[in-house]
Amino acid sequence: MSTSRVAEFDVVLTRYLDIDGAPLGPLPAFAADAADLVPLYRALIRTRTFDAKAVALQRTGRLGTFASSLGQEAVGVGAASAMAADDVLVPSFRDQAAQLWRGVTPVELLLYWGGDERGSDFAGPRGDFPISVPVASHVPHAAGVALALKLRNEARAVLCIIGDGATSKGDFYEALNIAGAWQLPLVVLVNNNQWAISVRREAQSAAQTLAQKAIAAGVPGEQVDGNDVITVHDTVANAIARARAGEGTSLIEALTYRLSDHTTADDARRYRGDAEVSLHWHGEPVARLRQYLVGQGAWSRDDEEHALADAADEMERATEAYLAMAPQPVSAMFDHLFATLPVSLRSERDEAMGGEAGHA
Amino acid sequence: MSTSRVAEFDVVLTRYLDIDGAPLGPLPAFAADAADLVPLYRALIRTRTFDAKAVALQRTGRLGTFASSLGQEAVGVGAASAMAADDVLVPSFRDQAAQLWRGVTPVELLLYWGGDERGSDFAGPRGDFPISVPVASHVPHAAGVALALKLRNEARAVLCIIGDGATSKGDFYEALNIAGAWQLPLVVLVNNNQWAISVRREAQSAAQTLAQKAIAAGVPGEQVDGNDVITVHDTVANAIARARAGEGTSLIEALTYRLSDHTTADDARRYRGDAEVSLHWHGEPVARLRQYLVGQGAWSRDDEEHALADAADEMERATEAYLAMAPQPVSAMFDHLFATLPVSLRSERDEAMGGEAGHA
Amino acid sequence: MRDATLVEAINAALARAMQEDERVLVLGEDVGKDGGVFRATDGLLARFGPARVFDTPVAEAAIAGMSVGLAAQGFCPVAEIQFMGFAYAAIDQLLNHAARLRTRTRGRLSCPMVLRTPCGAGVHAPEHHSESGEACFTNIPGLRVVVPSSPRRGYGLLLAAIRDSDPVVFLEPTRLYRAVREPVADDGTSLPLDRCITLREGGDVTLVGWGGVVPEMLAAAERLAAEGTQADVIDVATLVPLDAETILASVAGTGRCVICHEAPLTGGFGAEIAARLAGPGLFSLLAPVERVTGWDTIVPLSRLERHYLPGVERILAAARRSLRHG
Amino acid sequence: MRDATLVEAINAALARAMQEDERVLVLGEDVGKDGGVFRATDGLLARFGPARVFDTPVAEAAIAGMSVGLAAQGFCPVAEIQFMGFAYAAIDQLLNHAARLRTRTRGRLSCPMVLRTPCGAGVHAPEHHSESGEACFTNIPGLRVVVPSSPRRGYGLLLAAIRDSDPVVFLEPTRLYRAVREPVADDGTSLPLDRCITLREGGDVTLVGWGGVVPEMLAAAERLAAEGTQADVIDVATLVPLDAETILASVAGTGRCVICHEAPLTGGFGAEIAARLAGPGLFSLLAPVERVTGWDTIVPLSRLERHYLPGVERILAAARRSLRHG
Ligand SMILES: Cc1ncc(C[n+]2csc(CCOP(=O)(O)OP(=O)(O)O)c2C)c(N)n1
Ligand SMILES: Cc1ncc(C[n+]2csc(CCOP(=O)(O)OP(=O)(O)O)c2C)c(N)n1
Ligand SMILES: [Mg+2]
Ligand SMILES: [Mg+2]
Repeated sequence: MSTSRVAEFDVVLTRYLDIDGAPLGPLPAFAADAADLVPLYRALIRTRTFDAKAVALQRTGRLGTFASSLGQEAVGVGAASAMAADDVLVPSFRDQAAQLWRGVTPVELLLYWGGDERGSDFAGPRGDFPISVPVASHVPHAAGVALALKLRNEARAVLCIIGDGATSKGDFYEALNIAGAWQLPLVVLVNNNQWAISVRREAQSAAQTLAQKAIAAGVPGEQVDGNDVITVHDTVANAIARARAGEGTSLIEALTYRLSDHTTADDARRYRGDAEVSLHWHGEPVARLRQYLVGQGAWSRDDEEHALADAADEMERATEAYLAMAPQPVSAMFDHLFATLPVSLRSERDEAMGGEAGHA
Repeated sequence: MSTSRVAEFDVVLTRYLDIDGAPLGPLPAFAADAADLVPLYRALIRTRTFDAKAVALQRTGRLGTFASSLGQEAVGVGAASAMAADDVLVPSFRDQAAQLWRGVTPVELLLYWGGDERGSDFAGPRGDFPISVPVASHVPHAAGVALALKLRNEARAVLCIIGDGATSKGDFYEALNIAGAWQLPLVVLVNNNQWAISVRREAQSAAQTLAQKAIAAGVPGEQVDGNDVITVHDTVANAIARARAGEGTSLIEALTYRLSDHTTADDARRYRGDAEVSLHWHGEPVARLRQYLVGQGAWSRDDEEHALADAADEMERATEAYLAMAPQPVSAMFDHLFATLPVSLRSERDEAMGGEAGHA
Repeated sequence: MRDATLVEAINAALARAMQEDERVLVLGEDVGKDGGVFRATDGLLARFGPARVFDTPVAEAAIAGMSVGLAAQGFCPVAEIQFMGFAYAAIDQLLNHAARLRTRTRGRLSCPMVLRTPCGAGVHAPEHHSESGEACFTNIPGLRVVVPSSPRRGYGLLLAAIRDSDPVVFLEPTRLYRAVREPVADDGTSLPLDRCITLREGGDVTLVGWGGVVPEMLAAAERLAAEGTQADVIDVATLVPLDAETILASVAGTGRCVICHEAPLTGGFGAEIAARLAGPGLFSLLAPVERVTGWDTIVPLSRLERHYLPGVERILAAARRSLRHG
Repeated sequence: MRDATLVEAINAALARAMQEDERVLVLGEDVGKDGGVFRATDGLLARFGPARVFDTPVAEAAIAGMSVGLAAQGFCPVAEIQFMGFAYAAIDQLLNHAARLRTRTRGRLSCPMVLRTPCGAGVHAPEHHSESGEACFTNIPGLRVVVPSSPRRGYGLLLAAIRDSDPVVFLEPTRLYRAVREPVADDGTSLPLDRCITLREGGDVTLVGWGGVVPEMLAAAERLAAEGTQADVIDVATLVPLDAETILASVAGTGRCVICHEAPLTGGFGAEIAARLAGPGLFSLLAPVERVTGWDTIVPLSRLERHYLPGVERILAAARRSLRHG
C-alpha cells in the first residue's frame, strides 16, 4: 500500500483583547492610538441604542418583527469599518450594525422594519444590497456582485454577512465554491452567535469550526473573537485587502453570542436557560472595548454619558421622523414592479387605487 | 494578539496497485489470495462489455442517450463489492458497474435507458434507489435512507455515488452536513473522473482535493486511486464498517478518468484533446487488475478469452430479451402515479387509452 | 378536545397521527424544543421523543430530500418548512423526486410524505413571509396540494394527508392560525382529500376559494344574505386533485361564480376553476366568471398589506357585478 | 443570415445582443468551449472571450443567484440552465430575489437578467429532460415568461428578453430546436414582449397555445381547412404579461377556442386563458372552451412519450367537438 498526505489544513483563532478588554499583546497599527478607536466604540453604542429603540417600538405596536443584534455589535461595526465606501455590503437581517456604519440611516431601518419598502431605498450606500431575510440566499448575490467588480477590473470588494445557521444552506456552499474557483473579491463573514433560532451551533454541523467550511471551497478560512471589534476589523481589513489585490475569496467566522431573543417574535426561554445567557454577558463587545479605552485613558465616564445621550437623542429624532413619514400611495405596489408597467396591469392598478373593476 | 490553532486536518491518498498493476506493498486481507479477486475482475469486464453493448445499441437507434462508465468501472465494482446485500445503494446515472454487481440485470438497465420505467423496478436489490439523473439531488435521499436505518437501529449502511461536478451542488453539501451532524451511516463516494461534461475538475472548485469537502461537514474524507479496485473496495469497506458500527458518515474521493464521451449525446473532442485521453488509457482499471492477476498466476489468456466471451454472450442475450420485451400499456402512465388513482383522473386515463374525451 | 384554533388543531392532528402510527416522524427547523415558530409542533418532542421529532439544520432542500429517503424506507415524514417563502428551495425535490418516485419505479418505492408550511399574508409579517405560492405546486403531477381554512378542516385534512400513501403539500394560512376557535373532536376522523367542502348553500351565486380568503367569503355571504341574495360558499380545500364536480354542480344551480384566492391573479390556481367552468360548465354560466385575488404584484410589506389582500368588499362587488347579469 | 433553425436563431440573437451591448454576459454549464449541449452558445466564447462567456460549476441556484448580483451591478446576464428539469433549483432565487429586487428597493436596484432553458418532450430524451414547467413561473409577479415556437420568433423574442430591464424566464422547446429552418433576418429587430402572435386568421375556431404544440396547431389548422373550417392560430409567445386582448378578439370572432399546451392540464397556464374567456370573454363563447394538454401524469420515458404529447389528432378532435356546438 502507498499512502501519501496530499493536503494539510489548519484553522487559527485570533483575538487582540481578552474578555475583560486587556490587550493580549501589541495591537494592529490602526489601533495603536486608543483615541482612534473611539469612533468604533461610538458605533457600538449607536447600534445598541438603535436596537433597544426598535425593540421598544415593536413592543408598543409601532414596528414589525425585529431582529436585535444585542451582543454581536462588534461583528458588524468591525467589518463595515474595514470596508471602503465603494466596497459593497450584502447583509443579512441582523446586520444593522454594519448598515448603520455604512450610512443607512436609522429612519430608513425603521421604515423597513416598520413595513415600508422605502426603507431599502437607502440614500447612502446605493450599491449595497438590501438585507436578505431568506437565510444564505444572498451569498450568490454577493458572488455575482464580486464577479461584476472583477469583470470591470475594479479594485473593490464585497462583504457578505451570514449567520451560523446559514452555513447549513446549499446556497452558501455553492456561492463560496464558485467564488473560490473564480478567485472573486469576496469576503464571507459568519456571525456565529451560537444559535439559529432554537438550534444550537453544535446541532447545525459536526464541523468543529465554521471557518473550516472554507476548506471545501479551497479558500482561506479563519476564526476571530467576534466580540473584539479590533480583531474583527483587522481580520476583515486583511481579507478585503487580499480581495482588492486580486487574491480572491475568504471566509471569516466571528465567535459571538446572541444575547437577545432571535427576534421580537421569539421567546428564547423556551429553549435556553438564563444561566447560559448571563454567562455570555461577561465579555460582550461594548463593555470590552470600553474597558480597554478607559484603561488607556481614552474614554471617561463623562464621555460615556454624552455618547449615550447623543445616541438616545439620535434615535429619538429618528423615531419621530419615522412615525411622521407619510404613507406610500397604494399605487406603489405597481410602480416599481417593472421598469414600465405592462399594459395588462394598468386596470389592476386602477382597481387597486379604488376604481371598480370589470371581471378579471 | 493571541492566535491559536484550533483545528488541523489532512487528506490522505491511498493506492495498493501501481499504474501497471504492481503491488506497492502488502495487500489487504480480502485480497491476500489473488484468486479471490477474480470475481472483481470479471465484474469489471462485465461492466465494460455492457457499456460497449449499450453504446452500440444507441448508435443503431435501439437505445436512448446512454452514459458509459468506460475507465471508471473499478469505482462501482470496488464499492458495490464492499457492500452487504442489505445495505442500500443510491446511485447516479453512471453507476451501472455498482448496479450490475448489486443484482440489477442488464435487461433492466437496457429497459431503463431504452425509455421504459420498468427498468427501475429491479427484481434484485429492491431497496436500492433508481439512478438519479439530476446531479447531486440524490444525496439527501441517501441521508434520509441512512436516517431511517439509524432510527430503526439497524446495522446497515447507505452508499451514495456522485460525480466530481456534483460536489459543486448545494444538495451535496446540505446532505453531507446533516449526515455529519447526525452521524448517519452514510458513505458518499465521489467518482472524480476529472470532467463534468466539458468542465474540468479544476474549474469546478479551487479545493485541491474533493475529499477535503468532508472537512466542511466534520466527517472523515480521503482520496483513493479509483482505478485500483482493491483500494476502492478496501476503503469503502472500512467506511461502511464504520457506518454500520454507528461511527457515522464518510466521504471518499476516487480518482479516475472518463475515457468515453460524457454520454452518447456528447462529442468530447469539442473540448478535450485525444492526447489527454490516450495518456489516461495507461493505468485504466481493467488492464491494471489483469496485469496483477496475470503476474500472480491467477489469470491466463485463456481465462480472458472465456471471460470476454461469457460477458459478450450475456449481453447478447440481454439485448435480445430487451428488444423482445412487450411494451407497457398506455395506461401505465396513470397506473403508478398514486397508490389509488383519484377519481378526477379516470376520464383522462380513458381518453389516453383511446376513448374520445369531453372538453377538459 | 375543547375549542381549538387552527394551529392547535394542526398540533392535535400531528399528535394523533404520531400516536396511531409509529412510522410518522416530524422534522424541520425549530420543531423540537421550540415547538415550531407558530407552535404547531408544541409538546411533540416531549411526548414522542427525539427519535420521532427532530430539529434540522437550516437546509430546506435537504429537509425535503431526506423526507424522500425516509419515505422510501417506509416512514411517513411530516416536514415543516418554517414559512412558504423558504419552501421554493424544496420544489426541485418535490417535482423531480417525491412526486415521481412511485411512477418511476413502477411502485417499487413510494413517497408518503407531507410537507407542511404556513402561507399567506395578513399578519404583518416580515418580508418573504406573506406569499401564497400554491401555483408553484399545482401543476406537478403526482403531488396533492391541500389548504385548510378552519380548525376542524385543518385537523381532518392533515390527518388525511399524513395517512395518504403519496406526497402532499399542506399549506396553512398564517392569518387563520389563531383567528377563530371552534370545537374540534380529536377522534382521528379525517376528511377526504378529493372533495371540496360546501360551507353554505344558497343558490343565487357561488363563492369558491381556499385558505385565508374563506372567512372573507363567508362574511361576504352574510352581507349578501342581508341584501336578499343567497350564496353557495365552497372551500376548495384540496386544490389537487380538484373536485370540479362540486363546483360545477353549484354553478349549475347559481349560474354565477366568484373565485377567490390570495395569490396573484395571473397563473393562479383560480384560473383552473374558471377553466372548468369555461369548459364543462359553460352552459350553466349566466354571468362572466369573476376572480377576486391578490394583485399581480409582490405582496407589499405590512403598511400596504391591506391594499393587497382581497377582502369582503371586493368579493361583494364581484358578486354584485355577477348578479347584474341575466 | 440564411435559413436558420431555432437553435441557430437563438445563437444569432445571443451574438447580436452581445455585440450591441457589452453588458450582456452568457453563463451556464458547458456554454463555453462546448457551446452548450444543444449548441445554443456555439462560437460565443471564441468571439467574445472568457470575460463574457463562462462555464459555471454545476450549481443552478448559484447560477441564478449570481445573475441577480451581476444584474444589480448593471450587467445583463443571460444564464443557461441545461434542461428545465434542473431549473427548479433556481425558482427560489427568481421568486424571492430576481423578481422583486426592483420592487423591494423601490427601483434603487434592478435585475435585467434572462434565464434560458430548453423545455418540453418529444426528442426521446432521458428522464427529467422532457417536462414543461412553465406554471411554476407564471404566478410569480415581477417575472416575464416567454416561450418561442419558431426560429424567427426565437430570435426576436430572445433579443427583446435580453434588452428588457427586468427578469425574463425564456423557455426553448427542445423538439423545435432543429425541427424546421426558416429565413431569419439577423438585423437586431426584436419582437414585443407583451403580444401574442397571430399565425393564421380563419374566423371559425381559435387555436391558441405556445411552444412545442404550435406546429401541431398549425398542422391541425391545415387539416381543418381541408374540411372547410378556417382556424385562427395564435402563438401566445409571452405567457406573462399575457396579451389577453388578442385572444379575446379572436374568440369574439370565432366563438370557439381550443387551448393547447404540453404541460399537464390541471394548474397549467392554459387555465389562465380559459379563465379570461370565462370572464371578459364569456359572451363570445358559443362552445365550451377546450384544452388539449399533456395528461396530469409524469411525462413518461421515451417509449410512451408519444402517448403523452398532445398532437394534431387530439387538437382536431377538440376543434370538431367545439364546432358541433351552436
Ligand atoms: C432559507 C430560510 N429558511 C428559514 C428561515 C427562517 N429563519 C429565519 S432566521 C433563522 C435562523 C438563522 O440562524 P443564523 O443563520 O444563525 O442567523 P441568526 O438568526 O442567528 O443571526 C431561520 C431558520 C429563513 N429566514 N430563511
Ligand atoms: C442538477 C443538474 N444540473 C445539470 C445536469 C446536466 N448534467 C448532466 S451530467 C452533468 C455533469 C456531471 O458531472 P459529474 O458530476 O462530474 O458526473 P459525470 O458525468 O462526470 O459522471 C451535467 C451538468 C443535471 N443532470 N443535473
Ligand atoms: Mg445564529
Ligand atoms: Mg465527472
